[in-house]
Amino acid sequence: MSREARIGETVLSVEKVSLSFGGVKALQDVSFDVREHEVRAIIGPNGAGKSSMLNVINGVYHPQQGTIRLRANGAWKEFSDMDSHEAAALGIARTFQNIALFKGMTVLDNIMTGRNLKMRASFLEQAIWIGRARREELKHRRAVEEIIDFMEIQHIRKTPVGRLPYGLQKRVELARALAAEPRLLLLDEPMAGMNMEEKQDMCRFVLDVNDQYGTTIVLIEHDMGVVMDISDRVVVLDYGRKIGDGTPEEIRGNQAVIDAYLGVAH
Amino acid sequence: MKAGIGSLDTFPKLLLHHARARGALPAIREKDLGIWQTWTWHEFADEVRALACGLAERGLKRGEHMALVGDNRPRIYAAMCAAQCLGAIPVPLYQDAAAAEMAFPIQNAEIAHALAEDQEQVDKLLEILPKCPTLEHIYYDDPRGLRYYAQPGLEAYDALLELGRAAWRRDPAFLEAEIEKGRGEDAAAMFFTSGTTGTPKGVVLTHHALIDRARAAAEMEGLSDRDVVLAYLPPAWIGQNIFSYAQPFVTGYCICCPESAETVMTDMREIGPTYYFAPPRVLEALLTQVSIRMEDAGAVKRWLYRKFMGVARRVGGMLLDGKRVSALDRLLYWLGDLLVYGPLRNVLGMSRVRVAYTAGEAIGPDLFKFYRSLGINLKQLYGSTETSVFVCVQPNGQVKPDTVGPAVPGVELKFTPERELLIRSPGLFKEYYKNPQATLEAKDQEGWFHTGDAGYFDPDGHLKIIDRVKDVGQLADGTLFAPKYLENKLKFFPYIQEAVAFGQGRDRVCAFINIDAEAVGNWAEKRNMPYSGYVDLASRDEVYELVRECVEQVNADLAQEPEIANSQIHRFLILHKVLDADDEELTRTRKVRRGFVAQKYATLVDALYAGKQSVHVEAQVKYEDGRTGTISADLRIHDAKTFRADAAKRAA
Amino acid sequence: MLYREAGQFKSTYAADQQIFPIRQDRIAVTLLLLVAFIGVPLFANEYWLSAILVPFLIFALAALGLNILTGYAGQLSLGTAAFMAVGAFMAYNFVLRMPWLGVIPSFILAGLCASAVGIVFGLPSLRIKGFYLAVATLACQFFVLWAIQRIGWFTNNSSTGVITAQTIEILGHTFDTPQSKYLLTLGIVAVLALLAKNLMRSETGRAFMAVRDMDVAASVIGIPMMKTKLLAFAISSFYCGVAGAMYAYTYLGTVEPEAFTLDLSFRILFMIIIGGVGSILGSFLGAAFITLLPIFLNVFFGALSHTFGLDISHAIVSNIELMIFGGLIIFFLIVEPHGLARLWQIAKEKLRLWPFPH
Amino acid sequence: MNVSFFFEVLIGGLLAGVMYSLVALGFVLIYKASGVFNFAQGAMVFLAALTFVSLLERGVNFWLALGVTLAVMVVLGMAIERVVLRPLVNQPPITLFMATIGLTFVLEGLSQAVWGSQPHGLELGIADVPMQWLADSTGMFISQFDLIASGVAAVLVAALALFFQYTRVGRALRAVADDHQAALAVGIPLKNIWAIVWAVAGFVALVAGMLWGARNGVQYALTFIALKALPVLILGGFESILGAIVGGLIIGASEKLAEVYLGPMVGGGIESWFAYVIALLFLLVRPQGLFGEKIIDRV
Repeated sequence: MSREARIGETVLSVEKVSLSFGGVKALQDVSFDVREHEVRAIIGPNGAGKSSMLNVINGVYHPQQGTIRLRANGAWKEFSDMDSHEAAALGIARTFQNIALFKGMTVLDNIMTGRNLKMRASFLEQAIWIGRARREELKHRRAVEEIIDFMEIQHIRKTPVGRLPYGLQKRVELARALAAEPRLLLLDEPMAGMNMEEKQDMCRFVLDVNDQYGTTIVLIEHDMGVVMDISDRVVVLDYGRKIGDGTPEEIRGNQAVIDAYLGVAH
Repeated sequence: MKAGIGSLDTFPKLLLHHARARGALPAIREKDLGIWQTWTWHEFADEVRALACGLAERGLKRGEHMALVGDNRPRIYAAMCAAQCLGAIPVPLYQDAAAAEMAFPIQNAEIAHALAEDQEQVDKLLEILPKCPTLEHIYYDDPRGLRYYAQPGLEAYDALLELGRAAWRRDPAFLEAEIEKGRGEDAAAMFFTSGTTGTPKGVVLTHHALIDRARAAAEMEGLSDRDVVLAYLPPAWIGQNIFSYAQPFVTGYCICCPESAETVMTDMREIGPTYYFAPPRVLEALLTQVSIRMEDAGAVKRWLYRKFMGVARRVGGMLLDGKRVSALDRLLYWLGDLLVYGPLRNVLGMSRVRVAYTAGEAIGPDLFKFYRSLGINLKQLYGSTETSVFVCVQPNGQVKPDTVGPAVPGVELKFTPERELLIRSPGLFKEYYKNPQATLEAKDQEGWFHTGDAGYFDPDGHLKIIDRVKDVGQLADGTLFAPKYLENKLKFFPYIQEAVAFGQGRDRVCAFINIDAEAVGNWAEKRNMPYSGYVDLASRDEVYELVRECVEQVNADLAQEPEIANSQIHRFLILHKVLDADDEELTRTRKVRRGFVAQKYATLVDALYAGKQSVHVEAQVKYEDGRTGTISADLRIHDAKTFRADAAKRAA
Repeated sequence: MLYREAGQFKSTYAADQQIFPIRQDRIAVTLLLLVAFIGVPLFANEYWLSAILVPFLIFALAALGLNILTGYAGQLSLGTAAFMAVGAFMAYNFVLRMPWLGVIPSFILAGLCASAVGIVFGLPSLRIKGFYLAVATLACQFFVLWAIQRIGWFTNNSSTGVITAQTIEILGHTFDTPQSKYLLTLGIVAVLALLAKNLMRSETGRAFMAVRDMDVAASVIGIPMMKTKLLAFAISSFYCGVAGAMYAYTYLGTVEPEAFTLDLSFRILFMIIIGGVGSILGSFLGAAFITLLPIFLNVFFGALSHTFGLDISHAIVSNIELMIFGGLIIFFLIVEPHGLARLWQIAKEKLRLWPFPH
Repeated sequence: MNVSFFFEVLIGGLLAGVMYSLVALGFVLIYKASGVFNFAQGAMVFLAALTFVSLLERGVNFWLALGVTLAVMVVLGMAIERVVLRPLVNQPPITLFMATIGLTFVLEGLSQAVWGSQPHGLELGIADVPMQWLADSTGMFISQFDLIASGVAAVLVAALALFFQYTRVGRALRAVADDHQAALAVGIPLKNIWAIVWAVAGFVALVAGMLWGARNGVQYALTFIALKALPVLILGGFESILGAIVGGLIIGASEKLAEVYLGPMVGGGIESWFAYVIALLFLLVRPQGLFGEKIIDRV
């Protein structure tokens, strides 16, 4: 079965979302949808509201208007105001533009935190370290090791993340998000600040995640080459408004998008 | 001598024997998913059975060949045995070989079944598929990235295993019978020798040959099922295969596969093998690393290291050989063991090593002594693919740096008048596959194998190898010229990674040098010398000066040896690129292909002898990703001081 | 150098995740425990047991409690002494009013009371961070002490506010000698330290550290902020509460509310800064350091005044002690913010790689 | 309820509040300029008062003693900047906070090691007696000392406000408070600024120490007035001078009222914590304080 054939129904739909901070309008009336198993890119000039959009989807920001609908376990859930850890419980995971790893912990522990929602043992059981707590810890360690293997970071599993170079930290952060086995993965500039080789590696990882786990991916990226290569459909934002939506080919030919990019001096 | 190997005369029979006799002991471990995943002999046998049945279902038949392409993985070894169960002959291929290099063995052996480790290897096999019409089945271990491959005949190892399990449940007797049909005289495996010239040859080894030699050596060293070996060299090389397949199957010891090439050091430390094998280049790289890391240490540690390594050099080897040493020296060595040698063995992962071998090429005496002085029982070994490795081994207590020891029981040795070594042994190969001409040239009517190595016995009956017979030559004045001998002497300096000496039929000796980028880089940093890379480093005056000192030291040594005192190196240059197997300048086992290099860099050789001060070069290089590029540079040529060979003159 | 790890490999996750994965560490810890449980009671004199080792263990437990909250969960608290006070006075009341309960259950209940207080005063942590929170915990310090002083019930209406701890009796055995009190303290501290270690290496501990290191990211991967922070306050206060109970029962015998002033809170904060923030070992190292330093200074100045005939008053010594404490805090924060525990860790790393430098 | 008694308590509270504000001001100054929550402010007050009173007792002239003490505080401020703050630059605020706790101990130990730990009385020539004319006319007993002290505090606050508004150093200070990086970029010498701020804070500490010392005696307990100022800061926000003043007034007034009207019901002595509880309750409603700005976590 080819990759395209796996793309399914809509799983996330953003409807007329507006968000502002004390008068500054970050998003205005933005709507788009994401289909199962697809790689959906959000692009736009700096300050276009891309990160805000991700923050709205996973509950870090609460939009003043509009709703987000997410299909989870066959049923639609509609929400406009929820906490980020509720979003996590619904199967949304993400990475951050500025790496948000837990600096004082090892790679292994960082990724293990990604599985916190799957742990059931109470803290008392954990303190005594018997029965369920111990079993869970070992079981999830194995699951995490699979991800470590997948992301090819075996050699650093016990290194504190603070000591790692930037490119590896990005990888660890993706691994942590994957550990939650999300159905929807939000990536905020996963390739920012990387050299060519690291970018290629990261592209491969993103596509592999999409292939192997069937994860639906929404990503923000500046590198147009990367966006055109790996995304199925692209949303273009400018000044908080949606100015384009379609396949990479369609976006390439979209006059509004071309103007937006030529209009700013980046 | 035709020593019987008993009723357990094939590897599959040995496997079943271990599964019965020591089923619960570990057979093979692999660092995977963060821990050492362990297969007991029982589990390993189960895996092999299922896999064999699966292969049979897919049509692998007695006498056919099966290719194995991958790093040291339990499943590669399981497949090796599974093929043998069916009477098929496994052909391990070098996992780092380019796709084109894999075509020949597959065509040559008309291979229909291949097991590839991962996507990388599958891609290579698919690339040569048009040239290899016989290849019908490609099995892969790691499914990553292969999801959308639509190639017919491509199948996951796990699927094959499932198929096999079902077949085994249906008819367990089939496999029993197949295994019983196996005979010691059957071919057990075929190893393609890289060959310094010409096309590779498939060396066919029988179960009998491999088992007999593996057992002879194991008995000599007292190996048991408690021993542990780290399998970190290519499994396609007999030097690895004998230690990670033949010997564990004979003795029942456990082999361990590292997580990846980058983690070998750490994995070795974790496992702490008791039985260790390393070619000199690995030992050399380790020593270079030790030296570099020690240079970064604080003054106290450096002083301790210098002091106690001095003690070790003086008495360490003697203590290991059980010779008499003064009480004071014993005390000093004990202190050194506490402070330096013990910790050093520990960080190198060699704390538990009982027996360590080195072979494959000559080892620098200082390098050899370094490990022995640390208390590691490093010994030399002589053998080749054609001899199932074990020809000569140094017995404990009779270890010398410049010989390879007496013959292992069962082996007969003699020399031709041209000093070529001939071998007769139960471990000799059956034939070169589909190459009766070559077989006949190598193995004569009386069963003597012509090694092509030149050497002699020393007074104690230990074999000493100088060089290849065809490489041992003469200078214009008729004195002996043994290039490899010179090169090895040069390569012992940490700053010199590779050297190529010329002099055949010439009036004097000149050499190419490859500096060791890491060691020299470190040296440069210590002197606050900024540099941009190998090429820059290789052209620095300071570096030339450094290398000149090394060369002159070698010359001083050579002046002491009457026979080759005339081989002192008069001129040298530092090559602008690192000699590389990908450019065919080295063999896959990293031996210099001298003829090829001489031809490729003929202008440089001419410049050396023409007395020029510099020469311009432009060279094609192949990068790792397959692209090619050009380097151009002006190479300078320097003269080195030579020494009067008083002894030589007197002898003459 | 002394670590010879070659050949110590793990073939199961259980082995890989044990508390002391290195064999040499396991041996050392076993020896240490043997000495602590058998050697020390046999050979140490009364002064060492009652005046040094018992308070050291109790402070270590309190420091451990604070470390869970501050070092692991990243919530700075200046109210440690208040939680100890709750533990001490509630243990007294449980033993007094429900004598059938037994001492150990009383200690546990006292610890739970401290937890409850901790949760109440931890509530602000949901809205505020950093030193705003630190100041908020001062409210706990003042309020709790005030309540214990003013509400007669806590002190059984003792006119001076002083309570005298009852004799400890467990399963018919009376703990009234220095040795037995030491062993009881050691036993409780050892068990609680083990539980804390387990907790910190499992999901709860990781959640704490995640909240400490980057709370937004923690929330995004599904860690509930409220539960995690309040749990940290509860567990931390429990430890401090039990430490407080032992402070009254196995160390002082008679206590008054004034024993639990802000000064004590600071003292325990200093232990974790010097010992090592976010380290269980650090809690012990810090407690040992802060307990031993005054003793060392007294001996030192005693010797000084003796040799030079100087008259160094006690007031001067105690002021110098203050300055040294303060100075050390600044020194550690500047030079080694992770304290003695990190120094030990670095030393251990060196020993493991010896003779290589890195 | 007696209305005039109520006002008497309220005004007394407000005047006490001004004194709190004075201490809180020291915190705000330093926080604004260097982002450090200086827990040692109380110890500085103690040190200043103790130095001043000890000099007086040794017969030094009032103004000379004042001058010497001020000089000591300035030198101390610069030393702290050099020895404690500079090495900790770029560390998380909580680390700096803990460092100032350490500093508290050093200063307390230092002052007592030098001057001894016995309490001193300080006589500024203002009697702490009710103002008779006010008592006669309104029936309220308001302390003359409190009123004068408040007046001094008010003058000080006004002077500082002018200093910030109209001097070059003052403007530089505000720039630093707004954005360290930007201030550095336009060439404001950050380190000098910090030293000045610490010196000014030392001066404020001296005034507070004199007033509080005159009222309660110069003794170790003086260090605790810092603890009084903390709820004021929570209420008013760490960054706002206005907040420190308003917060001080609110805390002072409500504390006194509670002590008088609520205290008897729960057994008295609630002064020690009541201010904190008010501050905490307030925080639950407005985590950023009275005049603080809402902080949005950028992710």
